[in-house]
Amino acid sequence: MANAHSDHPAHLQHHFVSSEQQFDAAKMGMWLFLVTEILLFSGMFVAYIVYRTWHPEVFAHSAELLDPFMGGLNTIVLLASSFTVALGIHYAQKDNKKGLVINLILTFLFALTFLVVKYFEYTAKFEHGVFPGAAFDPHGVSHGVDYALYNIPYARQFFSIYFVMTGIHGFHVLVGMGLFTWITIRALKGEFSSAYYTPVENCGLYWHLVDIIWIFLFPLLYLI
Amino acid sequence: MSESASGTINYLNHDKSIKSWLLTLDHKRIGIMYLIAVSLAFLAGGILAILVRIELMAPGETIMSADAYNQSFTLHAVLMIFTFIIPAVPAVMGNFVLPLQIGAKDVAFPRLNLASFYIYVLGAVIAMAALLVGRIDGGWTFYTPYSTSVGDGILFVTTGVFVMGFSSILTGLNFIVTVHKMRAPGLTWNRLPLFIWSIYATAIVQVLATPVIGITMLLLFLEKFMHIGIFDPALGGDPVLFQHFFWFYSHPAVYIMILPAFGIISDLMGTFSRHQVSGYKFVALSSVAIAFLGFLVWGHHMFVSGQSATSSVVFSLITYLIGIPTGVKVINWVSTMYRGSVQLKTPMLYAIAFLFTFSIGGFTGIMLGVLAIDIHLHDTYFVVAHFHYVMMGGNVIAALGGLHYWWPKITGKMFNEKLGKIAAGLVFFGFNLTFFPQFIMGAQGMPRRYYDYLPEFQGYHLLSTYGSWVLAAGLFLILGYLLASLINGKKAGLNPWGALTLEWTHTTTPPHPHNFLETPIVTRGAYDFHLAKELFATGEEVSEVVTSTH
Amino acid sequence: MSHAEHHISSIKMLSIVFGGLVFLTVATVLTAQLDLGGLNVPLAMAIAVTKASLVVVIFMALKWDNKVNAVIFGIGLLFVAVFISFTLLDTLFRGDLSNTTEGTIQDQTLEEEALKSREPDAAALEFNQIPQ
Amino acid sequence: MGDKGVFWLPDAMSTFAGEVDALFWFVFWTSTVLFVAVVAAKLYFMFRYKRRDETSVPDPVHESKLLESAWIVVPTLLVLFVFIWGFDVYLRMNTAPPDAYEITVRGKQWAWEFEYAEGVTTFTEMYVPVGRPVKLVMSSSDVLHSFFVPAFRVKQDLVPNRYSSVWFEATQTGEFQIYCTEYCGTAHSAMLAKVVVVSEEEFASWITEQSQDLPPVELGAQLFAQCALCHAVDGTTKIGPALNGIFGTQQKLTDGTSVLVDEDFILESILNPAIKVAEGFQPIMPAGYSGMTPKQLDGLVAYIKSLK
Ligand code: HEA
Ligand code: HEA
Ligand code: HEC
Ligand code: CUA
Ligand SMILES: [Cu+2]
Repeated sequence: MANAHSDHPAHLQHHFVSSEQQFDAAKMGMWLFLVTEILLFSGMFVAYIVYRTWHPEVFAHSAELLDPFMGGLNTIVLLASSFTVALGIHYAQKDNKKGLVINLILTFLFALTFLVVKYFEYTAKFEHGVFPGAAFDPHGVSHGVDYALYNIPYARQFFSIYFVMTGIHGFHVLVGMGLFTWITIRALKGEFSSAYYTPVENCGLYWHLVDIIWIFLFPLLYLI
Repeated sequence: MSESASGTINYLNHDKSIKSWLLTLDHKRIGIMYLIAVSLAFLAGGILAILVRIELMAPGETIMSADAYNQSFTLHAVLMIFTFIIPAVPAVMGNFVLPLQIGAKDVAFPRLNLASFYIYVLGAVIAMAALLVGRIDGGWTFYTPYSTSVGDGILFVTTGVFVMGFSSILTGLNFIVTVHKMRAPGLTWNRLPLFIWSIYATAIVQVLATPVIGITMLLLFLEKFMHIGIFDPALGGDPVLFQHFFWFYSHPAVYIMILPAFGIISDLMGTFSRHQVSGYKFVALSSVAIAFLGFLVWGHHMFVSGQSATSSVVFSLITYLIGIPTGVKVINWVSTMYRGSVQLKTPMLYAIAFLFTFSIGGFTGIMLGVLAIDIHLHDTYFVVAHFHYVMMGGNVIAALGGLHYWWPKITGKMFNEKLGKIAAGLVFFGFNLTFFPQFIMGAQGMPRRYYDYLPEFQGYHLLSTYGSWVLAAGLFLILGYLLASLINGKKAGLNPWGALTLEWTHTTTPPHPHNFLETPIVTRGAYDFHLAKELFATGEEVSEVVTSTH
Repeated sequence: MSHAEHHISSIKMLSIVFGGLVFLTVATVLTAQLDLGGLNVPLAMAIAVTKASLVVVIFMALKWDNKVNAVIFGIGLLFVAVFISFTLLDTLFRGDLSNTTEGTIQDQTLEEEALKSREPDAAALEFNQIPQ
Repeated sequence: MGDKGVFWLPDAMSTFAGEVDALFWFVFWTSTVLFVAVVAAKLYFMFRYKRRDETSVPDPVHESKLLESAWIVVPTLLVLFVFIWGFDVYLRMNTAPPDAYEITVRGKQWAWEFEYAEGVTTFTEMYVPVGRPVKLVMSSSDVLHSFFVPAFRVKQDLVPNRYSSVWFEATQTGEFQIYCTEYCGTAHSAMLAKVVVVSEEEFASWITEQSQDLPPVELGAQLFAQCALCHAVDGTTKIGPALNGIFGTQQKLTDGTSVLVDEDFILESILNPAIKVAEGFQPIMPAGYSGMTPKQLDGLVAYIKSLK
């Protein structure tokens, strides 16, 4: 902010009275934002629950097509990234720049791993005509799975929901990677310290939420 | 910073470059940019409404084809709802007034505030592009499978609504944090102006409901272009589920429209009665109660859709309950005048008109909530009349009151009081003439969204069309004298209405770019006129502002 | 600036929580392979809720945060619950009065076909449970 | 008021219409009383407490807890009462008696199709016997529609891929308007029909008369009622081209070619209208008519052929 007063620290915007007020405001804003994210996803969860209660057998059957190993692996990858973010904040609070940067980079790499795994999952489905929407036409056999068995009424709904949910979630992961790139650069420039690390903390909150959404998507889509 | 002729620096004259406006982070200037954008939207929606009314003057084709008509009322509604009424009060008056009333220098996140303005503009432009690109009809409710089977215009409208949703969310989020974290010392929750309480309640609804319209639009989009089969019955989807999604947002959205109006009315009632708003706590908390209950009634739009009777019953019951907190407000507004000192300036006339029109809208809402009655009235002009009574007669009339009330503070100029009263009269009369006949024809069975109708309804339609002209005349008159006041209006004093909230008592007119020279310290409630008797002792305009500038 | 009151989570605690989360993930994958009848879904959900709570309370430090933020988060969850439960009030009870039928026409046709063929194949899979 | 339907509500012509009306009038008058009280108090205070002295600052009025709570309790009781009443009527409106006479109703853009168990199908008029419960089992072949008869106070959406129903028992003979009240496209406002309520005997003879075989041209003329919305037979252009005298002529198409109007072309136009689109028109003719029986199609073709 251009007209920051001289008696204020550089990060303090002029309309706030104190860093404390600014920090609290930013964090509260972030929590509110997380709530909007939850409600955004809630629409998908409603669709899932409604169709699941209507067609439980189809959903259970369709879920068999998803690989719990891949899903489980990705769950652990995301959990690890959550862990590194939390560590990063810990180091920021301790004024340990190196610890912060390393953990941010690790987080980024975990996010990347998640998307790579997701890519392999998606392409394995696409190869056999498991698409969201009109193109849905499972066919072929691989690894002893006969995809044609999944060409049943309401399987389309299951896979549409699967792709839309994981798609939106994947988009959030992508956004998170962008955020972490930005934060890492700022951290390298030494902009954060125990006196000011709000952006790190807020990106961390966002990232944990992305993790939480996945914690629910995983059992709902892959396991039950 | 340049010195103005009068020697005082204010937010309007301290930097006049275009860039300083377009890139401003000042909540007051952002409020003004919203005011201009929103007025344009209102004008566009209004012109379409007038065309709709002219078409309906006689059965058969009058001025346009059936397709043109169907697109006109759809676009009328989309413009009025998403580009006009949702942002109207919160984004215009909320932005301008909220930080001033709580004694803050700005909202908590000024940059976000500016971003949300441009997101709104972007969304509005995308939505309107639909006009050029393809067909959009079927009404603002986008019911599937019609919406997924006809026209590519839907692509733009859904994207536009989706984008504008973000703007609404960011504004709401910003306001909640501002109210929590930025209040001036001494301004406790019990002393907050009621306008703040209502904007706060509105913001909660914006934050909680709007994401759902986002996902709904996204799914609709995917349904139309990828056929994901969630809403389309031909693919095994469920069109009624779409209605749940849509109304989960759109019913709470009607409280996004009306709660800020309630806030304005409370402020007007207190100020122009120079009286403690009676039942302050009830009025404040009922806003929150309405915001909460508003989430539990969306199914009352779906009584004949084929949803289960179990849910209809629950939705119907909760629908009535909303009448209770609303009634608490109404009665407290009326009793604020009791033993007060009532001054009938133009803004107060709107508040009085509001009580009349909104109550009719509210009571007819209750009638629609009655299961057995709604079966007959659903999708008839009775519903059309109901929602115009609450939206036009509720929100717009209150917003006009608020606009007149804060106009001197915003512009530093007084409008012509006499023309103000005449226009208020025209609007009130024209409005009732337009929409009251619609109740009657609706109850007799005239369905809505009808391009053509049976001759027996023509008398009512004629009255309604004539009324819309009177209404339009009133609105254009307002536009005229408000613009004129910018050029030749009397200079406004610090506190022309004798109000006690901080924007009137602690800052200049128009306000300083940083709002307050010193952070105000609040020692009494927003309507504690009896604690400030000395301010009114001379009968002159009153203010506690530190008048010197630096 | 006094940031003294900002809670700093120890590395030890974060590691323990991470370990717990990984353990729960493995547990949910393994239990899902067993057939517990009606218990599979509640168990999977219970594990997911536990995991999410750990993340919220410890990783996101809601435990030490301003109470308002916890309230905000709680309200968010509450309205998700409202959305789900009120929608289910419709979808679970569709056709409870004679003004609509419970199932879709497609379902009815499928059901008839399944009954006719008496030999439930994959296409009629979900109607296996239909009596006779 | 209420009973004769001169104002507000149309005449009540079904068994439960009177109950709906009673409820309507109760809510209406209670609301009116409350509304008038609010407005009267407002106007009175407005003038009685008008500001006369610029310096006056009135003291707050001591709030009466009793009044405040009365204003909460009384409306609550009122709305609960109305709720229970409304619920009760609603339940009965939606529970068809088991012995009701069933008619299958199909909505499509933009016509109604009423199919009787006796194998009779009508389009613009639905005949029902007076004094006997009638249940309509409804579905839609394209988008949402809604079946509305104001005189009977019934309304129900028609949903594709799902059956919904309404029932009523007409109390008097006569003709009553049917509207479509769910937006369904261009001609939504023209999707009208009539209920014709006749005595039991008339109904019985009407049904037997209808179930006899008609000559194709007459059958076609009857079916054509649903096409008449878009096609005139007197040479005027409506939404679609006029269909008289077209047989044997050359029809220009939008793709620049032209085609001889013969039986095949007419049949194709009905079954698959989007393939060959007449010049100067939008391809908006619904494809929903392909469900007709061969006999009905022959009838239509014969009828169009016969138009001069
Ligand atoms: C905020 C919401 C809003 C507002 C204000 C209005 C305002 C008006 N509406 Fe609208 N209307 C809707 C929301 C609104 N409407 C919705 C949601 C529908 C349902 C559509 C559907 O079925 O999907 C609808 C449908 C609807 C119909 C039914 C169409 C049908 O079912 O076939 C009709 C018919 O009479 C109508 C008429 C009018 C008229 C005459 C006005 C008049 O009040 C308009 C008067 C306004 C002007 C003439 C413009 C003047 C403006 C200026 C001069 C700008 C200056 C600015 C300042 C003064 C600040 N509206
Ligand atoms: C600003 C917008 C707004 C507001 C505030 C309201 C307020 C209310 N609305 Fe309205 N409504 C709309 C906008 C709004 N509505 C729109 C846009 C539609 C149509 C959408 C579409 O289909 O296109 C609609 C449609 C609509 C329907 C569906 C009709 C149908 O399609 O069949 C129903 C049914 O229950 C309803 C009910 C109510 C109720 C009970 C209230 C209550 O909040 C009203 C409460 C107020 C009072 C009751 C008056 C004051 C109270 C007293 C003086 C105390 C005494 C009162 C009692 C004892 C009852 N509304
Ligand atoms: C919604 C309006 C609509 C309805 C209802 C409708 N049509 Fe059409 N019809 C059209 C339009 C528009 C065209 C011209 C475009 C085209 O050829 O597809 C058309 C073309 C035709 C043609 C070709 C005429 C020519 O000269 O090319 C025939 C034959 C026809 N319709 C028969 C029928 C019959 C029979 C019915 C009723 C069962 C019917 N239509 C119902 C709109 C309609
Ligand atoms: Cu059919 Cu409207
Ligand atoms: Cu509503």
